[in-house]
Amino acid sequence: MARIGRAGSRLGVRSLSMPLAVLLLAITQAAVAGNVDPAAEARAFRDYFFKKFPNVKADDFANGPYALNEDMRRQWEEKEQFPPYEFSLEAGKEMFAKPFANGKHYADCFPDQGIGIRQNYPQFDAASGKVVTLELALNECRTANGEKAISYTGEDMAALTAYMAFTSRGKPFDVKLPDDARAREAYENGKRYFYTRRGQLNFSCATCHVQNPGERLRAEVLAPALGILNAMPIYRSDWGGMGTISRRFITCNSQVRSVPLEPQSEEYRDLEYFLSYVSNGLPISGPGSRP
Amino acid sequence: MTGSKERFPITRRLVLRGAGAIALVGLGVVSLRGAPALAAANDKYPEEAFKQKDGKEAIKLLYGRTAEPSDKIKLDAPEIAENGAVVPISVSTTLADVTSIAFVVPENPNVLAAYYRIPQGTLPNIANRLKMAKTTSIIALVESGGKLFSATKEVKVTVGGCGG
Amino acid sequence: MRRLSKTLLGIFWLLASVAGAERSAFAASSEADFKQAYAAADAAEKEAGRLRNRWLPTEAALANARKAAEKNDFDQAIAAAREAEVLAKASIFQATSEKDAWKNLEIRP
Amino acid sequence: MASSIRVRAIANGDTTEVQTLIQHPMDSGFIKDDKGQFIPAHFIQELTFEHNGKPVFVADWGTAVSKDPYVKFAFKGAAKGDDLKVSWIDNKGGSDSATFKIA
Repeated sequence: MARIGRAGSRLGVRSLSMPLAVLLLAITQAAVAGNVDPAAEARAFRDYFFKKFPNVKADDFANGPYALNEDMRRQWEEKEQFPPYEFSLEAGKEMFAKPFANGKHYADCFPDQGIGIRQNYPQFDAASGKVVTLELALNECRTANGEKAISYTGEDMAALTAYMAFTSRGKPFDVKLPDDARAREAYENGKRYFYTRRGQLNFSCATCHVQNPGERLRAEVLAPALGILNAMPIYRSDWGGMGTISRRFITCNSQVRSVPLEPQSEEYRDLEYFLSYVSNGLPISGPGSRP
Repeated sequence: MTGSKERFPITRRLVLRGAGAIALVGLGVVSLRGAPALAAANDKYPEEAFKQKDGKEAIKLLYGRTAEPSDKIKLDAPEIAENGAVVPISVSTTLADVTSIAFVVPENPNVLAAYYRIPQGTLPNIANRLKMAKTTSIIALVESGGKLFSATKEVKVTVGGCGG
Repeated sequence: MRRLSKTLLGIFWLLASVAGAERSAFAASSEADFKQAYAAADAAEKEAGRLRNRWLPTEAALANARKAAEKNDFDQAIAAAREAEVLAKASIFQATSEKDAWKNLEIRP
Repeated sequence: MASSIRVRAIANGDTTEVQTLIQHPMDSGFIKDDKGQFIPAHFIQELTFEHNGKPVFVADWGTAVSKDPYVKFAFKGAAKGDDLKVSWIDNKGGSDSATFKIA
């Protein structure tokens, strides 16, 4: 059974209360001693959400808040009739097909010509010892072919990843955690980032997306962490446009009044690695639209 | 979803009118008209109605009369808008001889959101996406057989979409 | 959740205003006082940066301090710098305590 | 640059359902940019659908229609393969038009 470290799911000002934190720490550290298996962790992660939302079908977690709220789901279904990301998707398709100055294409940098492979990212790259996200791979493809890198938070990167996600729709996330201490460390770092409180509001990613999915924060219904990257990139009404995973992480950080990290920083890539790994098996649904 | 776009051969023409024309419009010397075929229709773009800050005024300017509520109008809108910038709103009606449908959002800076002209043979059944600045009732107006009817529904807006 | 954020904000504002009250005990502030206050805030914020946990309001307070100093309003500049220091120290405290406390939220098998 | 107009027009018996999405900022004039300056109003005022040279639907829009506007309607009397001409004009004199086949 999945369980959460702190009893109950109330948010605590208590993290500021030192003695209690120390006490809890002592208890929980005892609990985590010993070997933890990421595959078992991922199962527990999924089970937590399945148990919390017994009426939501597993695949539906890829639709974020729309899986949890009927009124919002209807608004979304209406929008999906002619989704606002349509223009970006088309632009991405054109960009993807357009050759670089040297005559090569994005397709030459990826297996299967880049079609239907989004579910395999991020990947751990043994040569460099780092996590390679799809956004990073796209820019590495550009620079390897003599092109300038494009902004990780801009519309072009969103359009390219939208197209690549679209060709992978329905394919289950299949992120590999190879038997390599560095890969395991990247996963652990991503996990730690996910649960670490930050910013003036003292929120972690988990505060919103593990403890309170389905609840409203202002008007937004918080998405469950399970499947939260499956719909990326997303057209957010709040942005009035498309945004990448990098852009979303940066916005999340700002929302808790934390200074965002650099897009595709090690922390963000590791976080993406962790979040994708625990969502293995859930279908890619991107590009998506969100409030 | 890309869907059907490849299925339609697209003939395309993108025209930006000359600066002169824009200046004239700015001065209100000429009113821009849509496709020439529209000259056949009596209605012009109701410029003044779209500038109104008050719902009643806009309706009076647009129709020269007041509306009476009708249960023959089905107005569909979310209870809580996920974002005020994009609120899906649709209307359908069983009223006969509908000639126009309009949407008024009383709390918006300009209250008239959209005015749809319905020629004979077109169904009185419209869906669109509107901005809402704050929580307010949205009013759908249906002109039917020379009379004006309305339906109202409240939409809660916590993230305002006044133009966003 | 909203109540929680308000509570937290309240705590930090309280801390910040205590720092402000302390300042009023002094007479007219000089540029040297400001530089000292700013250096302390800046050092704390750099430490927060090393811990990858800077806060947006700290950055805003530092910017306010610089702006006020440019206008030679050193009372205001020192108040803002002290506020920034309090915020930066809170972010350091947060990062330090979270080094292990994050496990409290973890979903485990 | 691709057309700003996307249309799905599907005939089902005598009734044709038309969905349209248009790429347009629909700036209301009430929003400020990063520098605190109001972004001038820029919005489609009139959107017309014609079948056989006859308007079948005319939308008059103000500033409260969402960015990248969408509208759906249905009309009678068209058949599969017919042309549907769509054109818009905005408050700055910009315009676009395209012709689509009813599916």
